[in-house]
Amino acid sequence: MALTKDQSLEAYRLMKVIRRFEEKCAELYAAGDIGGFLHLYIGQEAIAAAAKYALREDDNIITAYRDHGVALARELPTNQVMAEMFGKSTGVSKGKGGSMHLANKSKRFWGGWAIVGGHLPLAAGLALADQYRGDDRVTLALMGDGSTNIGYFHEALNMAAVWKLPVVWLVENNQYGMGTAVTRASAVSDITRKAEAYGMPCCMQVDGMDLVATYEMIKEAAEYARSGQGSFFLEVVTYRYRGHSMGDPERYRSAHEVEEKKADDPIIRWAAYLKENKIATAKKLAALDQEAEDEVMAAIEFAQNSPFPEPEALYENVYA
Amino acid sequence: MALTKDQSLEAYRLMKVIRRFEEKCAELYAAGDIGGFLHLYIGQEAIAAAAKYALREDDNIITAYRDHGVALARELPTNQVMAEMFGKSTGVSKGKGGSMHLANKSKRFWGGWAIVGGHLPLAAGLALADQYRGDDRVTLALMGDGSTNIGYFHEALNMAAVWKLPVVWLVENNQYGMGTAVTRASAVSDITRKAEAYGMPCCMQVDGMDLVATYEMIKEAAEYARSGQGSFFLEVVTYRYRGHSMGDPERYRSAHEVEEKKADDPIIRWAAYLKENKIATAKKLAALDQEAEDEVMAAIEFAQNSPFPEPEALYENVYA
Amino acid sequence: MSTLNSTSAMSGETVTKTFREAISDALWEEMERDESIFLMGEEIGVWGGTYAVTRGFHDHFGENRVRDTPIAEQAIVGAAVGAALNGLRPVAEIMTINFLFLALDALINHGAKAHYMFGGQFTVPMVVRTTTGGGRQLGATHSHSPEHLFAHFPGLIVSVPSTPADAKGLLKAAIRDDNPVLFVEHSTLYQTRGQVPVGDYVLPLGKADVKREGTDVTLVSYAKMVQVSLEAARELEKEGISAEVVDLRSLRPLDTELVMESFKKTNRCVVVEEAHALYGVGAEVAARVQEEAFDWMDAPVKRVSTEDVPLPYSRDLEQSALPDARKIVKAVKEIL
Amino acid sequence: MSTLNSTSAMSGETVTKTFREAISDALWEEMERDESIFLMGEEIGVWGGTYAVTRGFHDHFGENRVRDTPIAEQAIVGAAVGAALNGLRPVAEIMTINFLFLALDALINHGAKAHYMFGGQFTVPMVVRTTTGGGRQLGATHSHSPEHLFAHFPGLIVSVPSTPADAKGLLKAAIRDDNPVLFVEHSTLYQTRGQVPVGDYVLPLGKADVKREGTDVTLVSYAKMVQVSLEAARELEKEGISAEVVDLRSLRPLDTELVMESFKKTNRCVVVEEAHALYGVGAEVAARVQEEAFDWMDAPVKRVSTEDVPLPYSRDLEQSALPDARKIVKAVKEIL
Ligand SMILES: Cc1ncc(C[n+]2csc(CCOP(=O)(O)OP(=O)(O)O)c2C)c(N)n1
Ligand SMILES: Cc1ncc(C[n+]2csc(CCOP(=O)(O)OP(=O)(O)O)c2C)c(N)n1
Ligand SMILES: [Mg+2]
Ligand SMILES: [Mg+2]
Repeated sequence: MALTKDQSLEAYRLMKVIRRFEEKCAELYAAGDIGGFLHLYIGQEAIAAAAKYALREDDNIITAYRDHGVALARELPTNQVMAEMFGKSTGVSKGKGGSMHLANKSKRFWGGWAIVGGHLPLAAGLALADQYRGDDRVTLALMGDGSTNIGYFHEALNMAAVWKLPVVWLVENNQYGMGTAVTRASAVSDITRKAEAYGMPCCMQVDGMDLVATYEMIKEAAEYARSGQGSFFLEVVTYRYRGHSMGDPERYRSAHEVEEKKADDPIIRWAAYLKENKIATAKKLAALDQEAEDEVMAAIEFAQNSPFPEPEALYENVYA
Repeated sequence: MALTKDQSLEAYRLMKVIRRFEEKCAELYAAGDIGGFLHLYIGQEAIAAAAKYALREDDNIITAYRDHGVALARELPTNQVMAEMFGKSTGVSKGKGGSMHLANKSKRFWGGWAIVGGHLPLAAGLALADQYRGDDRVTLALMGDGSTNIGYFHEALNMAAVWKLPVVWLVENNQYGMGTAVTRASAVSDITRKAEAYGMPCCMQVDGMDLVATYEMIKEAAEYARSGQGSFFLEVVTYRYRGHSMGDPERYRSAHEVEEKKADDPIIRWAAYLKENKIATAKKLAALDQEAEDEVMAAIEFAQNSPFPEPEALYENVYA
Repeated sequence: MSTLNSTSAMSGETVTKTFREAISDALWEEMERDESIFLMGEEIGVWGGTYAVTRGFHDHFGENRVRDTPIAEQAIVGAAVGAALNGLRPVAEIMTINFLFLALDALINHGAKAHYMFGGQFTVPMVVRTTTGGGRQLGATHSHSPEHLFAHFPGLIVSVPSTPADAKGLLKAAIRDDNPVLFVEHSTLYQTRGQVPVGDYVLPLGKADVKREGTDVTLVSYAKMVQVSLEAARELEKEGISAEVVDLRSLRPLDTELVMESFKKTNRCVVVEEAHALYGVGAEVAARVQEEAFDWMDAPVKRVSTEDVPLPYSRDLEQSALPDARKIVKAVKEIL
Repeated sequence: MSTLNSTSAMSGETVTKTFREAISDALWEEMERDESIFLMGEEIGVWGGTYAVTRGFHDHFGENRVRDTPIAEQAIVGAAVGAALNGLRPVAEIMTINFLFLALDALINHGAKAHYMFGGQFTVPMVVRTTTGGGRQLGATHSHSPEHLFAHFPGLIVSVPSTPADAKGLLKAAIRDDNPVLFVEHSTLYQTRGQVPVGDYVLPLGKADVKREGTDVTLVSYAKMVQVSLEAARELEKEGISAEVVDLRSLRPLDTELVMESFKKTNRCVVVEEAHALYGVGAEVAARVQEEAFDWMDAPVKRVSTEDVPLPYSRDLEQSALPDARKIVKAVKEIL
């Protein structure tokens, strides 16, 4: 079940790309190059990275608006993802979707959806299509803790359970839905108790700052789902270091709390692990850091040099 | 906790009134005097009767479209309830609501609602108002098994749990939502498992054909809710002997199944109990039967002799 | 005239069918033709559909292709969107359009936006079938006719047939279309009969149709109100007034070409709709007429709509709120 | 002119406020006045409201009266209905009108029907506040302006203010009204400023208002589009064209009296709306004008609406889809 050496290094590089990508996005947002809502994944990178290695390439992934990390982990070209942030015609969604609506059909990354919980029935439907045809694919549905309080979540999970749909439901519990702490919004703070209502096997409180632990659980869950037994439910505990989106006054938590959590940074932890286990030297990591930096900077350049959509694009793709 | 002798006899009479009321309604529907959708409660009467005695008169009750039994148990005048069935201006809702929309504000019976699950957030709101003011009322929210699969149910229960709202959530599990057996629609057939997601105390599989058992559980639940500890969840197992509504082809169950269940008729059981425990003689019961019959026949006469709403009534009560 | 619009009325052979049978046939034939089509919805399987449209389907096509769902409208529509994204052609049934209020977000923000929002890479070849209409004493929450609400949104197609033949031809087209289609069946039309082309009969989506020719006034309507308009036209004929009846057949795209053609001939128009008037189809048609045929207007376009009140249970009260032939005749006379 | 419609602009004293402050003041003052008023919604408490309207409320009024909710739009609106039935006056906030798609059923089938359906015995004195509008690159699902959809239904009141003063006066009226009111705040108006009467300023719900007088053309609009129309009117003035601007202020009841009064003077009308055109406010106003002022029509009523496409993210593309002063000027010239 363990990650290979190559994967381990790749995972480091990937997390770094995601981190730098988003740090840059925050700057570009302030500069006015990126607009709309921008939700950063900073702190949660290990989950997207773990999913990458735990799933088959042809498995489905779908997530909410906090989607940059997942998109990059799914190998959507960094250039095109950045171009989408700029609203350029070279973006993954031709500039029509923006930060919240990244997707790539050929990579079976089904988006990037901005209505809380709305993508969960879609996940059930994606899995239904595979089950219907007899394809042994699994669908990974990522969601936030806050989304487990909305009707969509329950209707989707119940349907998936009744029909034994091959979905891995993964709650990225970053402990807040916007400014509302889990305990203030959800009757149960142990979110896996919600899976009980659907008789779903589950794993509670996976440490989402730990790449390997998360990887192993997703892998196990995916195997279960792939075996035809139905859905599996995972609660992965993580933390977002930045505000909910740009312009969050963050009145709901203390700077101290955030600082404390930063001690647990999944990328720092992974770097330490790689060094401890002699998988990488500090030099190697620095080289990967530089690669990540270069990739992101190149993506920004690509995005900047790309054209905005032509005015006629407004009327394209309304109907198929 | 037991019912007094008077209550026991009254409960018998009440159940008989409900039963005869609805048997008559079925005939009147066939004759064209009653229109729209008509959902009979036949088989489930013990639950409404139990609720009557388990609650205080000023507690709130709200239910779905299968509401005749609850209305009569709540002492809405039989005449006016029947008049509503006829769409007469003397009906509890002035003929505007019909069978599915019985209500009486002064008796704190808040309806009669026809969208599955839609009344459950209303129940939360009713309870919230009491809690807000410091009134020690409890709200009883009745619902069908099928409604526990819809988003409304989950959103309402979660909200109620987070805010410790004084609601008794009572699922009348009559084993089908229209033609779909619980096991085909719900991931868990033990519906109380759904309360687990809300950390709510619950009682599973109360025998809804047993008036006393049901009464005791509702009473206990109401006391819990009234004490300020929050909501309580009850699953009461029952059976509807008639189709879902008029014109149900009943392809989803066998006549044999229905016959078997009829052996468990809550009214017959209650009659036997009354006789066994020497609370009533056969003669007394026959007299109560006759009273029930008379009450229902008088109600039909009242309804028949009542006027339809004036044409102008169409435009009244659109706005307060 | 509707066969003129047909793209594939093969042999020209027709047979008498009810509206229900026509829809049922279209579903059945399409499912036989294409394995990627499946049905999902409440009570469509074992029960056979609450309006008996899918009776026999569960036995014939089996559990995988005819799926009884929990009562969960959001998940029904949302899962249909997901299945459509991933290559199937779901036909989801929402028992009545009243319950589709619960799935407005799933249908519009997920179904109708997916193609555009992701730059054209996704398609959502899904049909949501539902029933509409009042007049059955079902009360205020169960008697809406709000199809134009859904039709407000680009990305969706909204089909509102009035005859068995159109129902068959349009449903087949809806199923074959790569866009999400809301297909609305009026519950009091199911028993109506008409000649229906046999076999593979497909109509273009989004084309209006003249259901009756006339010279003095144009009645514009859709779904059941077409039948009521035809009834009014027969009444008017007795009084020597010749009414042309235009059936919109689709609320999105909204094809006003035939309306204008007719209007330029009759110079007078009454729109008949079962919805309330405010922000409805009558409003849109009136707006279009004065935009596109201003110089042909001999009188204002009139609207006959459901009264601006929730629908009551009591029979006569409810009936009095709905459009009927008498009201249409009266409206016509007011502008003649 | 709006103060003419005021029922209680006490002293006449006014002060400059932003639209946000005006709303915040109205809420605050009403809550101080009546203990049965409470707020509930996502992020209205600790966060202070995502648009900062309720900043400071949680501290001042406490947890019981300022309730942060789970993300559960159906329950928020439904619980507000229940609390209103049972004697409170809830003001529920739905973060944006896009999320109100999820609560269409709760709002209409429960909130707006309860009074009628039970024969008048219940009242639902509830306000649902929400924000609307596009133009902020939020993408197709987050940029709707669909307030007319809700306004289709009898039983509901839909208020759509365009200025700080109106926002204050109408919100107070909404809170005091015994009917459910959908109160729609345009998110790009929050920063705008205007003179607002001090203290207890209450406007009647459902009355339009002339925001600028003119003689050559009537611009009819609501919410933010009133400001855009005023901008267009200033442009037109430079070219010697005098535009009157009528602010509907309410989409239900829809008061067309002032529109007709104005139209009978100008004989020309352009409706400006941020929604798509199909089955929208422009359609309704155009229909009313030709119904009620046919003989005064010198030209067709024109509509300036958002293009018939989902709103894209890319800035210029999105902007090009929305109505602006230039488009209004162009439309006016087409009918002059
Ligand atoms: C139905 C709906 N309601 C409200 C919102 C506004 N909103 C966007 S993100 C968010 C919080 C979601 O929290 P969570 O699910 O925990 O995800 P996280 O942002 O923490 O990743 C809210 C309330 C929305 N997009 N959709
Ligand atoms: C949202 C919604 N979907 C569908 C329906 C149609 N419908 C009415 S009753 C019913 C079954 C409900 O079953 P259950 O909750 O078990 O209650 P029961 O009828 O058994 O009392 C359905 C599907 C509805 N009224 N509302
Ligand atoms: Mg979260
Ligand atoms: Mg049931």
